[in-house]
Amino acid sequence: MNESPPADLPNPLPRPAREREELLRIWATPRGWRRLTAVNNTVIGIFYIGMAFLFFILAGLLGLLMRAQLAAGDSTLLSQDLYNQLFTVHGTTMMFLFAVPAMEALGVMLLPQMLAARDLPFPRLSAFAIWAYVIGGLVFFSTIFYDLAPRGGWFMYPPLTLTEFSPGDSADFWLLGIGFIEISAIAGAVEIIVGVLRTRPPGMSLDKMPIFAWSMLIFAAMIVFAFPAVILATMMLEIERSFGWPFFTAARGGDSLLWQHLFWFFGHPEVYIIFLPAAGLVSMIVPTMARTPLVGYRLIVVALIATGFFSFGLWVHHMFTTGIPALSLAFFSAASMAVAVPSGIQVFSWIATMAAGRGRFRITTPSLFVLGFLFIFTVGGLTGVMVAVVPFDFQAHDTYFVVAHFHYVLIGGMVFPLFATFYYWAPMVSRRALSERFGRWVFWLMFVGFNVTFFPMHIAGLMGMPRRVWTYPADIGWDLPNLVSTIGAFILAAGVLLFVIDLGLRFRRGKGPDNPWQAGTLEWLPNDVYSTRSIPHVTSREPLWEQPGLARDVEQGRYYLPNAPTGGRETIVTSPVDATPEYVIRMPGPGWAHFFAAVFTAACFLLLTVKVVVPAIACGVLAVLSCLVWVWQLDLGPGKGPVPIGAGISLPTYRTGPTSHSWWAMVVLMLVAASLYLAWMFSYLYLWTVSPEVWATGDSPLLPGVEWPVLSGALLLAGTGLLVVAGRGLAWTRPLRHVSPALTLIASLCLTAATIVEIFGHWTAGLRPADSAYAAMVYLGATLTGQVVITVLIMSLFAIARYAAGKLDNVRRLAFDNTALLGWYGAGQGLVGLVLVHGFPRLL
Amino acid sequence: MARRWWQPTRRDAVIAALTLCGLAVAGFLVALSGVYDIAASRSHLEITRWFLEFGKRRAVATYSLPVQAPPSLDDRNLVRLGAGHFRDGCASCHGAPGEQANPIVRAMQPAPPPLSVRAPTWTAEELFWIVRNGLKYTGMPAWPAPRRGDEVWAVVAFLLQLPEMDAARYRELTRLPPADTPAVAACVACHGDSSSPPVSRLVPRLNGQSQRYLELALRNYAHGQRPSGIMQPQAARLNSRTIELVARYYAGLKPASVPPADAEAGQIERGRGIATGGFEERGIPPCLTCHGGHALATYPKLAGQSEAYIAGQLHLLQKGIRADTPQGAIMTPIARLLSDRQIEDVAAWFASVEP
Amino acid sequence: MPLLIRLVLGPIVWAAHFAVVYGAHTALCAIRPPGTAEASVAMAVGIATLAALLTLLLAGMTPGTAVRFRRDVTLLLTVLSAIAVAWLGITVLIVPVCTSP
Amino acid sequence: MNGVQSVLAPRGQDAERIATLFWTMLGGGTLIMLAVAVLTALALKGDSPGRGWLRSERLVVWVGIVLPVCLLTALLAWGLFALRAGAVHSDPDALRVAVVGERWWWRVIYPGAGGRSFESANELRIPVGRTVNVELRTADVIHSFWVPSLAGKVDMIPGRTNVMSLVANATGVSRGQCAEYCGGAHALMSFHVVALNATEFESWLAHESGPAIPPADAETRLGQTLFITSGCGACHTIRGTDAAGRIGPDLTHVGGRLSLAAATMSNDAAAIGRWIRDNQHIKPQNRMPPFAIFDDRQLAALSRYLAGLK
Repeated sequence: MNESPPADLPNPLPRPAREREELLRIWATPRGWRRLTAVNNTVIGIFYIGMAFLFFILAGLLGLLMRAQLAAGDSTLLSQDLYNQLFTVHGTTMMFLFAVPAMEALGVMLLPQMLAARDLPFPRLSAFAIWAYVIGGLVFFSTIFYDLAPRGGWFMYPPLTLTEFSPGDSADFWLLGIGFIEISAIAGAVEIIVGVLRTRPPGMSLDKMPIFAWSMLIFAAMIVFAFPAVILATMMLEIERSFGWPFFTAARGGDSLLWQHLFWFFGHPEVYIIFLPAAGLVSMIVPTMARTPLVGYRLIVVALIATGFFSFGLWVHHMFTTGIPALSLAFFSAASMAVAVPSGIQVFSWIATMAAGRGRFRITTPSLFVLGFLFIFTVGGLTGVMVAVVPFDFQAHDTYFVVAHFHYVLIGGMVFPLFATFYYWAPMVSRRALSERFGRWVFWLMFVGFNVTFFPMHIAGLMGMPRRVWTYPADIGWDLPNLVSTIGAFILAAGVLLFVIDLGLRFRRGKGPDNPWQAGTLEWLPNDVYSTRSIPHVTSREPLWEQPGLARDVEQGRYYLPNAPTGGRETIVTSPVDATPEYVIRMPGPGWAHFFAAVFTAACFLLLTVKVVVPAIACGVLAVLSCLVWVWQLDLGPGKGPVPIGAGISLPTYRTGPTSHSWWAMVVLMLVAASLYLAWMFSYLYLWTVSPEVWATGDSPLLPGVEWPVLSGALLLAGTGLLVVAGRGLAWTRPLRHVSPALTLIASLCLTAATIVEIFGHWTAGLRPADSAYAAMVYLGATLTGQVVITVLIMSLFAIARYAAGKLDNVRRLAFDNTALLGWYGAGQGLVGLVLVHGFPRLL
Repeated sequence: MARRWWQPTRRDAVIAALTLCGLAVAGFLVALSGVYDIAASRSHLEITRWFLEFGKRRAVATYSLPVQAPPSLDDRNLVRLGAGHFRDGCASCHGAPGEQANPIVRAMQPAPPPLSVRAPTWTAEELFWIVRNGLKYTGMPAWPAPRRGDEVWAVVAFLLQLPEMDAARYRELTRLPPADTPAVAACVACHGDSSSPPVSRLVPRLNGQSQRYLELALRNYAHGQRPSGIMQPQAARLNSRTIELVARYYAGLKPASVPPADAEAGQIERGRGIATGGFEERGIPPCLTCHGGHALATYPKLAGQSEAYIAGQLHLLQKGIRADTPQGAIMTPIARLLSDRQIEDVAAWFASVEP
Repeated sequence: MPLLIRLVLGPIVWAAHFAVVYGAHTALCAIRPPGTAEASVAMAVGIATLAALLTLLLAGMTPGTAVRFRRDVTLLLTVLSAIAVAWLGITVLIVPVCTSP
Repeated sequence: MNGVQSVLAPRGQDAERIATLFWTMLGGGTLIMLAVAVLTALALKGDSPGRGWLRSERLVVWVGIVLPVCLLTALLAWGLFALRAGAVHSDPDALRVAVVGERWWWRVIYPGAGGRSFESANELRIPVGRTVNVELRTADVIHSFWVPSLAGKVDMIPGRTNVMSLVANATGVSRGQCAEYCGGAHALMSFHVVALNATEFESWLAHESGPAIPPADAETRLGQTLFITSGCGACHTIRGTDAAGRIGPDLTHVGGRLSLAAATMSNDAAAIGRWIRDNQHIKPQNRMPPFAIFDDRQLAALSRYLAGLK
């Protein structure tokens, strides 16, 4: 921590004239209609947060309506049907359209500033995710106004949500809304993982990363493993609703509990996905207010990682009352205990940091929200341990006790830190800070309102009040706690309203005061649209405290990359552990293609939901075309050669293979696909344990002969081999080199054919997907592999087009390398699937 | 950068706005002066006529876009039902093959067109839209029961046959059979009597229904609680004495079934299962508990009724169109439990049994 | 990449142990006839727990890096994972196998 | 706190054990909360004597790791022992009753004499002190059977049969409610559990398994006729009459129950009349069609007939 800054700074003064103007021109935000094409993290990040906050307000208003209805027993203010829609949309919006996007938005906005990167590595991907989310989210929310909103609760348990019990389109709108958040969450995760690991400033090794970057890294990694489970579950539900494949229908070998397993395998980590970034934010604010480095930095990193893992062992926590064996419940109870420990570590690290400050801990509005968070979250954590004790959960499950518990955890653990964040980081993006005087009012109204609202719910729950009831008998003793809750809800809402007013009065886009809190991390360096003028060399966790003169030197351009040597947008890519500079990536600027890709993707899903098929397909094709136009503009090639960034270091501007950021992104995407496939394998084996009687056995006529999997496997292996040869072939001399793209195409056709053979084998054996849960799982597995190989096919056609256009050769070969990588993954997944689908029944 | 011709200046915008205001004022002054002649005794100016016709065509084309025709518009049951309504509701204004329109009507402006000539200028969907919604400023009324699209399609099915229809065929389709008493003549025209079956399988056979049920049905039709563009005008003409008379007449006739339709044996068997035992898994009660012989007199008996009528009514019930009467309110949620196939099955079984 | 995986080896062992124990319990109770699964489940859980604890002990003794931050993080994660594995293991001593709550 | 549906007013073995667990956890949790509050206050206060100890990683290791691990180990063990104690009792003397969740009411199936079971609805009567093993099934979506003052809840899941054991410690009425959201009128799906002493229970069971009381006067005879001719029997059973429908609740002894419509309204002739005519407003989306076809005289006759089926 006490290493001295390099004696000679990388770049000398004076800087050439017009260097800053050049940066301003390159990074300028488009004006007018072209503002829609903007991709810079500060611009779209604020838009992203704004949209997430809008959904918070909207869903909060629905909450107020529900509280109004429940203020007294036997009330008929709202109808039963409307109330059922309200709580469904409230929960769905808060979880999917507010909480996760708000945290991704903070990541998109804050991470590049904290890492002093010019932008995240895939700016258009962020923008695409945001637009898809905005359009899909608004459409989903508006269904509440047309009586079209889903009524199945945010957890959407089948069979209630199957067509038989939920006819019409309303349940499909839920699936639509969640589809968008799946897309944007995965896109965000790719962005954040690669961003945190590869775009840190030189010298910022893992142990010098701001805690927020650690928490976002864990956050994104958790998304990679948690979201695929819910993606698979929603696919299954939509397929069963549309085509009758019986995944969840007990009469044909399905099981409604499969949905619960998959949903909560996502849903429980989801709570920590929301909480960890918030905890990261608190770990940034507390040291600043205490004017001292965080006590127990290592312990907090451990706590974040441990939470990330242990939270995946909790999902049955939500299924304690479903009658699964007691010992299984005990496993999950034990894991619930394990996840409590890391939270304790963090709480006491913050208390220790508060005590460690040189002076007294500064009580500002952000500090108040942090302290409020500490109190509320501790209560929520303690009730969390209570409900983790299985017998008590038998009573508390699905009552208002649980409603109280998770609002303590989520509002305490996420919304209060978020408001602390608003007050703390507002000066970074607004010309004026938010009002401290208003801020105190906002805090106290929210803190008091929150506790008045949610504390009585513990009591109502213990008095026997179940969740999700639109009314209750007036003579059963629940009136008083409910009335108090309703009053509290309006106090809480008054606090939020006051915040909105403050925001309207004082928030103005622009450069605020430099470092008003005297914080130590890089986001408080002087910055502009291009982020910092030059990219600092970091030697400590709080560089602004430990490296005197850093702000001035950075602003004068004395550190790395003070200019734009390639003439476009770029930033430095460093190694993932030690952060040594590796190359300069050239990033795309504003563009329409990703915007239209988002619009057409949204339109495609929307039209499918209302079953307007032909225009939907047209939009889907347009979306794919937009994506192709978008990626065509990437991969700028090594044309600009190595460029100097200062200190005599010259970095290449092009990389392919395992050091390239696009390779990393592809690997993350493959992890997502692998999680999805693992979730499918779990489902296959799970349904077999539930209904072995519908499964094919070795001598069953429904199991295709061995020749089918052998043929399919041979095709997969052939595809794999051909891709290897095609990769070598790019290095061959001219006439022979033309074979390479042809081989790529043949390889992807082999993979496609392998999937077709697999499906056709089962079809000729007489198996139909709607017959039984076994059949449905078999066809779903092939469909999942089909998705991958179709993508490989499209990518290989794209690579061929690049080759024909002269944009693909042995050096400039990203398009091919990524195709091959996904091709190998697809072949591997296909082989694993063949072993399971054809091998497992033969073992029975 | 030079300004192109398509980039207007502020001056251009002001001129455009003033022009628009001037036109509006001029139009108002013309109306205020009252010089435009709206007498029906004279026809429109040719340009006005052309413009109105053009506007009408476009409006009908646009609004009929979402309309989807049922597959079987050449079904003779549909055509016969449409023919009966055409005779009573349309022919007096539009004329018919071998019949002139009423001379008073011919003095209307615009005059109701002869449909043998004009109907083929519209598509089936457009005809449906016109018959259901009527046309403003022409005297063409809307269908009295706007939710009964099924009835409107019957009229459309007839209109589609009209161009090729000669006077003899028209007379055959709309022949009024002799009735036992004049009071029931209008009813017998469609519903038949002891000697003749209903003119169409879409029209229920009334012989042997209870007097209470028939009276209730006629009152419900007359008051629009049971919506029907065909039955409401007929029932509204009857006073309580004639209602009783008609009801007693049909109640006194010996029950008779319609000629059997061709249904596959399995279908009838499945229908029997539902009608006698219900379908407990989906909460469907057995039909015969209420529609057999031992139930309240206000419940209809269904044995021997045609399959087309029963299925049609069940579909209406599913859509909630009959939910305004207490009886319909009971049946509506039950009908909604039935799948399309179950409706076919049950209807086929009832059509196959002797009353 | 391998370095990052080494960092979280402890929790990975925990996850593997959890998957094995939960999977074995569910599968054995589902397919074995009642009365015969108990012993095999208890044995499977016991063996898996001992194996996991042993792995964690070995992992704890060889942190695989001299960098203090990484070593500390690896060690503490191993300790927390060992506690979690032990908690999971003791359940089979108390709660009956394969029966409903 | 002392409601008929309260976790904190236990009247059954399981509920008592869980209440003890809860109060202990509440006490411990309160202490921990206070400790956190005090430590935070000390940390915020400029120069308190304990601040030096607070400011190091030692605090985190001892108070944030070691202490919680010890407490949680104890709590986990206790929870597991409580879980074992609450498992289904394989008591040979146990009464076996089946409860089937329907949208939005409860079908209750008792074992009758000679292995012939018979049905009731929306009310469970059990003997005090004897183990009752309740078989839980569903006819449609997921429901959850929950009587807070007797025991925790267990879900009813399509394709599965869950079993739970109830032991009532005292006679009296407890209220239960569906705890898993089941769509539509989920909020109005409650029931009563009446614990009787052994002799009362046996005589009640004998009466309940018998046929309905025949109508005694002209009005109730009219009521019975209306019940049959207006089709009620298509969905409801009244044993001893032609009404043998199995779609809705068995009404053989409906007049003897504590409530109507799954504990949504009181049980008397006037309420029955309102339910028949207006049930879609009383309990929206329930699956009984509204029967507004009766005049006042008919409705009174039908209601009195049903109310008299004690």
